[in-house]
Amino acid sequence: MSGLRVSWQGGLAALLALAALLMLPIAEPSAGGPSVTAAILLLVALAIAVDAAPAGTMVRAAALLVGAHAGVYLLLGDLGSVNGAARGAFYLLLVSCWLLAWRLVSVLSSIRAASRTGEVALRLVIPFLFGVWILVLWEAIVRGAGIPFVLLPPPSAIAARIGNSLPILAADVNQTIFKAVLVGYVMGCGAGFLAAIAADRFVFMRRGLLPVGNMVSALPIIGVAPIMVMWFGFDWQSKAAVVVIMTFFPMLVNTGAGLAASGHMERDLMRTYASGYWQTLFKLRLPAAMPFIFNALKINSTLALIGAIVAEFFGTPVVGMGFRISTEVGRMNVDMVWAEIAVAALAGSVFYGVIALLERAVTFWHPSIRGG
Amino acid sequence: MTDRFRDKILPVTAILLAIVAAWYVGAYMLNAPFQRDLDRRAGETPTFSEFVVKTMTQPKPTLPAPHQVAVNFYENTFLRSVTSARSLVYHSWVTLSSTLAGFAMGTLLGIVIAVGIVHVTTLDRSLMPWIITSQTIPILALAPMIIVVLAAVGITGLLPKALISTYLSFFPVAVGMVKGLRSPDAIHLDLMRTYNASKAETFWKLRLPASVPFLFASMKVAVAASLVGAIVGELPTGAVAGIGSKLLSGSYYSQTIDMFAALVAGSVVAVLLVTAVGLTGRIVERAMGARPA
Amino acid sequence: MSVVQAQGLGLTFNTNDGPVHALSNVNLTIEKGEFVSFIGPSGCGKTTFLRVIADLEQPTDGTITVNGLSPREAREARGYGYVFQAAGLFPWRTIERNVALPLEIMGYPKVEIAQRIARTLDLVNLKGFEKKFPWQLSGGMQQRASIARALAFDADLLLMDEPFGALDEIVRDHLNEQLLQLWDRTNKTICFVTHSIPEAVYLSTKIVVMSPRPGRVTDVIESTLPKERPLDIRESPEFLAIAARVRDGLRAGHSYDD
Amino acid sequence: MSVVQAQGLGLTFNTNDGPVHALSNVNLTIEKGEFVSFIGPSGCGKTTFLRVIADLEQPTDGTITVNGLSPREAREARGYGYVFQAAGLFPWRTIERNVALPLEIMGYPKVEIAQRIARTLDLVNLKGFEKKFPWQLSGGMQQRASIARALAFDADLLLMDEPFGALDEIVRDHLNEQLLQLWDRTNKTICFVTHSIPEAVYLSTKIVVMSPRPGRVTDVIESTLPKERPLDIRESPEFLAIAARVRDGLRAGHSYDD
Amino acid sequence: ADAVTLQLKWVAQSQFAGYFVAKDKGFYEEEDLDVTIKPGGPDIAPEQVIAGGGADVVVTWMAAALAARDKGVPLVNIAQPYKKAGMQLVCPTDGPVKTTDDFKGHTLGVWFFGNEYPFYAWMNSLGIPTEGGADGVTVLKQSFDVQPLIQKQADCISVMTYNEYWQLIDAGYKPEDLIVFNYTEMGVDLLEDGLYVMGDKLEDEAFKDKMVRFVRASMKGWEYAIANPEEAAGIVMDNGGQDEAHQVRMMGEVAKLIDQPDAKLIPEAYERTAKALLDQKIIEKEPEGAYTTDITDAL
Ligand SMILES: Nc1ncnc2c1ncn2[C@@H]1O[C@H](COP(=O)(O)OP(=O)(O)OP(=O)(O)O)[C@@H](O)[C@H]1O
Ligand SMILES: Nc1ncnc2c1ncn2[C@@H]1O[C@H](COP(=O)(O)OP(=O)(O)OP(=O)(O)O)[C@@H](O)[C@H]1O
Ligand SMILES: Cc1ncc(C[n+]2csc(CCO)c2C)c(N)n1
Ligand SMILES: [Mg+2]
Ligand SMILES: [Mg+2]
Repeated sequence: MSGLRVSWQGGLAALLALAALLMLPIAEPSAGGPSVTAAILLLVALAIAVDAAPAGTMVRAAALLVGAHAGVYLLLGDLGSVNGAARGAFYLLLVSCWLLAWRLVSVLSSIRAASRTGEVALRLVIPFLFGVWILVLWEAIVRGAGIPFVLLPPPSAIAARIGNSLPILAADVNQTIFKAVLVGYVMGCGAGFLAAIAADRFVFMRRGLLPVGNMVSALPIIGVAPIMVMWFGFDWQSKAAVVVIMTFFPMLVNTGAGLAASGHMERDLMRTYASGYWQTLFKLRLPAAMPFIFNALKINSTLALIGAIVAEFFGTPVVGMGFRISTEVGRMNVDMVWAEIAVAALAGSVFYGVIALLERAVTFWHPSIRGG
Repeated sequence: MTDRFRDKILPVTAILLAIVAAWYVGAYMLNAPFQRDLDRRAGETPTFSEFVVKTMTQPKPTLPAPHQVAVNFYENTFLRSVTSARSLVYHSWVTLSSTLAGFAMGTLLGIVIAVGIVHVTTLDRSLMPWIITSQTIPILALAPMIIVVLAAVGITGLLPKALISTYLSFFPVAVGMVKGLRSPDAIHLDLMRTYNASKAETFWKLRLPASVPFLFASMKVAVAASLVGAIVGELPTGAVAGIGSKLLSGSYYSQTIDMFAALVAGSVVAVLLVTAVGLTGRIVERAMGARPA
Repeated sequence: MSVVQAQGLGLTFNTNDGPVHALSNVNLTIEKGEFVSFIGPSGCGKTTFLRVIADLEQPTDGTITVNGLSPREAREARGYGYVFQAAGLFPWRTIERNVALPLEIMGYPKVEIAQRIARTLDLVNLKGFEKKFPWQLSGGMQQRASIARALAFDADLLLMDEPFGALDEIVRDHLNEQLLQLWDRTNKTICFVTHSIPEAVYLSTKIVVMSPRPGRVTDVIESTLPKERPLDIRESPEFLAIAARVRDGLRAGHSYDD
Repeated sequence: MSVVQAQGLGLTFNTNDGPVHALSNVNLTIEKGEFVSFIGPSGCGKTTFLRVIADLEQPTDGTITVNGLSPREAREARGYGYVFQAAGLFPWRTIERNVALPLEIMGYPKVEIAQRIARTLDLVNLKGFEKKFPWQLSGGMQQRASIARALAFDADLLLMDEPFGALDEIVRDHLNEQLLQLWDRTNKTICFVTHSIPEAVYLSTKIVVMSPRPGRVTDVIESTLPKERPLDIRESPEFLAIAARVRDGLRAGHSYDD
Repeated sequence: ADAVTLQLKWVAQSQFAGYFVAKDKGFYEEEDLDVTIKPGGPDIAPEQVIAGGGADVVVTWMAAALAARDKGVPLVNIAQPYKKAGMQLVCPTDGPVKTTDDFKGHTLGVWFFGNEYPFYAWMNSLGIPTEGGADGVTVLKQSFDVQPLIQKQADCISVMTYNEYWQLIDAGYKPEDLIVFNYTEMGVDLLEDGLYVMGDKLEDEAFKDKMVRFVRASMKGWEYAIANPEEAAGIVMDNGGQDEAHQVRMMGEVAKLIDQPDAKLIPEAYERTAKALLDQKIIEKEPEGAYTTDITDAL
């Protein structure tokens, strides 16, 4: 099975690179000149060639990695500092590099890792590459097309802003995440959970509490946040209260569905033991409800963050991620806004990841974890 | 009839009464300090009962008393023509329509994403982390920018608001459905394998039915999120129509009674929506031969 | 006082396409210390009858008492152990923790729980599988784990619904013997559903033959075999005579006899 | 060409507390049209072996071919029908729709689906229960529904894992006969797991005796019985001789022989 | 008719009465203009809207406009209807703050979103740190209502002469119950509502002409509104305003800030605004060409 095997990504990338060759230069004016252009084309061609050659997976992956990323690096450099200077050839080469990266991800996805560490590394590298390319495309389009800074800054500017605003970001994260989000999350999930149990245990509560719980579900933060500021003051306590309200309902609903999910035979079994309500709850129904409960915990992990940030749009001390976002929008420091958003996204992903790991450990027995 | 009274009406009324009672106490406690300031500046010394009445009749109370809200709600719901900009029915309808549009799109998107993630390994590995990240972006913070950008390209009216609802509602559905679509028992999956069923057949005949409990739990959360999204989406449109605009204009002028009436309207809409989803869920489960508990 | 006393017992399920008469006019008395086997065609109501005794199903006709109490009171007094037709193990518990489940609920002390787990898992020959999860066991092993779970605590009345259905002859013989010994030693009352005629005859003091649609008792055979029963009693003429009578009863209840 | 050909087949499960050797060095050839029974103590790897044939489990050692193809290719050619040890009916489908499932997937026309449902439900004696949901059926009825599901379509190879475990003797005899007729008429190849020695001997052209830990084949007995087998062949000395040999093999594989 | 889109900085209220009146009374039509007025809100930055092409001209405050200019949005002031600033800080007489000397150790409510610059400029000139503690003031990001004062969460809060101040009066405060620090009177004000367009568009004579007509009609609207406050308030109500009596009162106060409806920018006020922003490092480079008198000169 030797000979050339050209993937569709590789083929298309080659075509686009050829088309770009006819439409040079890349930018007007070009910062690097023809030598840089030549280097880019060479890199792309080389990567396509190696990928098509009967080389080992690792060699092909390495060639694609270098070709796509070095290529796009030079390409962006060639734009120079002039915004909106890109010409057709620029976009053709950009897409060409992107296709190579896509091909790289396909090659990586097909690898069956031999070791556990290899497997973990792959699981991390693939989404990472995906993310890198979102950023690369963002950067290239914003700078290439000259989109106004106050509408959407390029990732490089955001990264620079993160770099020199670390103390401010740290203070904001501390205020918003470590105080408002965590406290509100724990209390809101706890309250939703307990309400679901109460509704399950007492028919009276089920009939009375559930409609009220549904009402709470729609209280929009915009309406609630000012009221919470009235009640709990303008510091983080009122933001935590908003988070409590936001996270309450998903937990209530999911715990309710989860408690209904245990099997009939299992419940009959507990009846034969004359097991009390609480024993059945703890030994059968809660474990069976765990997949649903973790559903709510995951959804809430992102909701809590949104809630705390938006709640800070109302009255707050002059620190916090939401405060910073709304203030800096007004100051046209859009890079700072996106820096906060990036930090929020990072924190949220970590938060979610921790819960997902916990889920794997607790519901190891569920078909969705055992492999479905 | 009496059963219905005992099973449904009594508990709901009891809980509502308890809430109303607590609310009155809260209204008194929160409005009292300001009333005291007022009286002191005016040099009045009312008796306790006079004082209590005063705390319940402030025009712009910190926490309006239930009857104030009820009166306002009643007037703005039943006494206004439903097309009037002062009618809560009108505003609720505006909000409801973008909620429903957003909910429909969000549910669909959520299911499509879940299907992709469950069936395509590359998507599972590369997309899921970024979907999670997308939700940690405080969309509500960006809502104004989004509305502005969409308006700049000529998209106005219902769609931008519905898009915010979509953004908020697709995630619960996606997370729930990924779980649900992966929840069939191993033996059932094995069975489909023995038939060499295609992915599509396994999806329609096994994964989808098995995911129904997860789907409806998620849809309840999603419909509530859609409503919140629709309300928030109404804020940056210059407060023209919708429950969100009522809340906003109320807040500029500290018209707390108006705000609470709008909140009540929002909650009523929420209860209706969540109940509708719940009922649909029950009907579907019954049609699927679910065993009564 | 009889352990189970059913009079004119009937149970009708209402289903989407009309009522199903699972039991009708069942009269039966079971005395303390009896070993009663239920045998009958598939779908004749054996499981349903056991479930009525266990208060898992409410009869629609007639009366039944368990230990002189209503089934519900008897259940609340933890009067019986039940082995279901399917294993019904909790997937999040290892085998030993599954066996521990009823013991935990009934509040046995820790040390005793450990002892009982060891003893009963040994009895059903599952030593070495304590730490496995249910899905890591074969079908027969799961069934044995569920038997162990029901034997782990001391119930005076054992309700067993085809407990040995998924076991090979050798294990089955072994467990039959063990069960007889246990019964002999502890003077339990046992209600035992089986499809194996030799098993029913070998184990029982009384054999109840049922027939379907509607489920009713067609024959009650009191065994004349001695209490002491070596395995080779199964070749004795007395044994074979009883077996033949059971087989006839069974065949009579069947709708097809081709 | 042989239907199944296993050479040095081994399968080891990795579990939380160490590896479990479910199969080890299994060599077996099954020719077209054979009726092969697998018998062996609980947990000896019968189910695992069937699952390997069906490409539901990947062997860790050795090779296996099905119809000359890899198990995977054979599965993709829809080469077999499988009856699982547990019924595994879809709870949201009625009985008839459960039986229709494989037919829908394999694209049978509507009219034929209806015919086949009627025919196979009749075969397993479940007429009148078409519209019921699985939980409204007794254990044995569920098992019969799952048999009907596997028989509804025409597979050349049938893998049946204790299909008659929850059935009484009469129904069992009936279904045994039906199965033999079907096999005779259609020249299918059948792999059949059972715990009943008489059943194995009555049905099979070849009996595979297995023993556990690690699961291996200890004896392969070619039946000398004629293809035409009335039910009373079970009293013939030839039959009893084979049964004795199977029983010995089974006993030898057991860890306890008390 | 030529289409013009105007983005306001806030929701429909008498603060923008002139534009609503001009549209309603047909003044724009007379100038052959078809004007769309987009209300704003708490999170709408008009600078972003115009940078994204969502408007031709915006009403915003100069501090925000210069900050945007510093970030590369070439905003240019073409007219300045508001001569004076309406922002002030108020403290209740029975509270701890009586004079500027009492600020230390207390909590002050401030509007952010680009409205905080005058406050910080003022604190800067008073030499009071804003990081809290006994020697500084604690800054609270204030919501757009007067609750923080009523709730006693802040010792002083920001108000506009034409809006929140009257909400306090409505809430039962009498003028003598309030101590007022007015930025204009203290000479630390920054210019408020002005009209801004993208500088590159001004190179186009046709656009310039359009703007001349727009400003002319707008100022005619303001004149009419100042002369007929009740009717103006009614028009604002028709365009989504709330609370008619309040709008009438607001119209009266706004008239005081507009002073002369000639739309001319006072260069000294501009210099002061730019310097304050530079001093606080809110903008980095000295702004150039941030305003033009071409339009108002052509009126
Ligand atoms: N998924 C699994 N993970 C770990 N071990 C397993 C798994 N499946 C089966 N085993 C083990 O493999 C061995 C063989 O199991 P198998 O199900 O093939 O037995 P069997 O012969 O079918 O028994 P039975 O007659 O009881 O059904 C058993 O010891 C079992 O514990
Ligand atoms: N929950 C139910 N709803 C409706 N019908 C039911 C229900 N449970 C059982 N039945 C019906 O009642 C009859 C008796 O069922 P049962 O389970 O008692 O049979 P069984 O004697 O245990 O049979 P098997 O030997 O097959 O387990 C059957 O016809 C069955 O269809
Ligand atoms: C976006 C934005 N937020 C706040 C203000 C300050 N402000 C000026 S007028 C007004 C409304 C009440 O009069 C407020 C709050 C502003 N100008 N723009
Ligand atoms: Mg049964
Ligand atoms: Mg098995």
